Amino acid sequence: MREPENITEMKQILEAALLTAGQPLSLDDMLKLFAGRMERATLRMLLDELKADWGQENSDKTVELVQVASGYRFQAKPQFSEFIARLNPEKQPKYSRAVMETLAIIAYRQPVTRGDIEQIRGVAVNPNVIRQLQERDWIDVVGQREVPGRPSLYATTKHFLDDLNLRSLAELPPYEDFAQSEIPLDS
Amino acid sequence: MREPENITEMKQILEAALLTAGQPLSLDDMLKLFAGRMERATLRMLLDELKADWGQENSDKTVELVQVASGYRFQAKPQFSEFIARLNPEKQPKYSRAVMETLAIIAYRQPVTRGDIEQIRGVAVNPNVIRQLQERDWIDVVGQREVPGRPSLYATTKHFLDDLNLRSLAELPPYEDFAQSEIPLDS
Amino acid sequence: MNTETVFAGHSFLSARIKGEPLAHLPQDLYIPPDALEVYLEAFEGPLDLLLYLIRKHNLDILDIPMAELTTQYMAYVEKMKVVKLELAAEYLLMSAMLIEIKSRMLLPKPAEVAEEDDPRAELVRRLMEYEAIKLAAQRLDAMPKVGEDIHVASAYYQHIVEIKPPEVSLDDLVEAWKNVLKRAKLNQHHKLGRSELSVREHMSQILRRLKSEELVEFSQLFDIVNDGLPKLVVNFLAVLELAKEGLVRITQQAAFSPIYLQASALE
Repeated sequence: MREPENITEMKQILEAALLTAGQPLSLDDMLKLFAGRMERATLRMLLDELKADWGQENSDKTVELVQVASGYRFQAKPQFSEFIARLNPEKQPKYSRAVMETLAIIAYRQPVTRGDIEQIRGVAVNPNVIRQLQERDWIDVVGQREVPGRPSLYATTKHFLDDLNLRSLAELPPYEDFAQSEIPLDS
Repeated sequence: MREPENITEMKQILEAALLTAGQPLSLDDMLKLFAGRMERATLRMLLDELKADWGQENSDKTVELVQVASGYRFQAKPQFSEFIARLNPEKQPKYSRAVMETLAIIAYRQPVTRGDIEQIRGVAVNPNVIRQLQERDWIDVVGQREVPGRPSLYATTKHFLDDLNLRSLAELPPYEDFAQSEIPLDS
Repeated sequence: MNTETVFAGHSFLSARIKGEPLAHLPQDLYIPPDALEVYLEAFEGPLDLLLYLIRKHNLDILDIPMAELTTQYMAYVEKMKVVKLELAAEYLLMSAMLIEIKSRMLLPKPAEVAEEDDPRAELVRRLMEYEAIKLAAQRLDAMPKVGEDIHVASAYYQHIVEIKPPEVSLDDLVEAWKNVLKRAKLNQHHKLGRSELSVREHMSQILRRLKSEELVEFSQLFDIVNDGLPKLVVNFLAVLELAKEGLVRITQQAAFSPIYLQASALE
């Protein structure tokens, strides 16, 4: 097998390997590139040169060579990260079943108290569930029921309708029969 | 969010994104970098510039920008491949002749059914052969032939072209190259 | 016709298979059952074997002792009944094809028969097609590939996470509601139509208004000029429902004097 002829070619091999590795390369990894025909000291010197060539101060370079715990890697300079992140928008988390069902109950049965929700779902409602929906500005308290404890009455907000692209609750699909025609009521 | 201020910055964002992608980026992917604030024509121009900046003729560059079926990617110049390969001594297992011949038939005759492949090879196709190619994402089912049993029609994928460094099927080695001398009929 | 003459002087496959030189040369399309594995590694099938014999040994595809071959094949199939019968079938099919070609060749030919009518033409076409595919496969195998010889740049970048709230579609919501009903077995009690949903929406609106205004005059709840009749009706139903559920108090000081609504809670 061919071996690099000079130090310039060695440095290029090193650079190409680091740019394509997809993970940090340790000194031992990098020595493998040269089939054991390189001294660690030489390798370190070349890495220092590469660091300088691609350093933060070279404004025309878009990646830089950095040393991390497990070795060396090229990484995009920080100012580009936010743009690159647009290629892979984080997958959005999903609401738990409890949150979705609570929201559905409030949407279909409003105004309801926490007690109503608990009765329908058959389980206690974690205050955190209500809080998540309030923070999203999808539900709010529209009054209290006049019973002992005066529990809050929850209803959905205009913002909820906007986010679900509805003009009014009447546009929510009637759950029991989507095919059944109904007399449309303007609201 | 901050947006790039000038064309130089845009080009740098593009370069950083391509150097970090690890796979080809399509034009649509790259437009996402700029949140829709870039014309396709401008993007193409910047890509041409990057191609020239990083081209094979620039001997100080160790990676080059190439176009493959699903987009653009930076890859190590061929002269460094053998060295980089030393980092991962466990090579991918070679495919059997049955797999490669099946792949060749699909590549050159697509879309084809399993029956077509068996007709050309003169032997039954082991389902495992098809599965290996599907798992590599080199082939997939593109439809069914309208004959009894409605057998699946197989074709090669963009990923196959990407992996072989090709932009389109037209870049495959021409089939005529494989036509050998006539088999004489005189007995 | 003797195969011995055809193969005289050739040593089969100068390359070794599984480290062993191949002792016997495939003189025809018969595979000795005990050597099956070796042959299967060497050849991809009868077409491949035939192609080898033709290209490497200048075998005339018809210069094969058909009667002997057939006998061999029958013995082979007998032995292979238990295992790999489908492999025997492929070779058997090939020999049947050769026999058919040969028998047609032996028939007296009309003088004017054209070259294209040669019964061997179809087999030759298949052989050449297979040969081309075989070479194409070798070529594809030799091409540089990502993961083997091509290394794609994949530098690291700082992953910035933009926290976005979960997305909820109308379908998600309806699905959740159906689940609730399934579990609560409320189907009989809560068949909601659009009209009832409108009523419940107006109930919320009225309550929301009572929260900020404390006391609202009944007639102010209705925009006689702008609201259509259906909306006025729904609004009225909402007031009745609120009263029924004890969520509002409706008061009137004297007959024909203004009617006021206030939230029950705000005494």
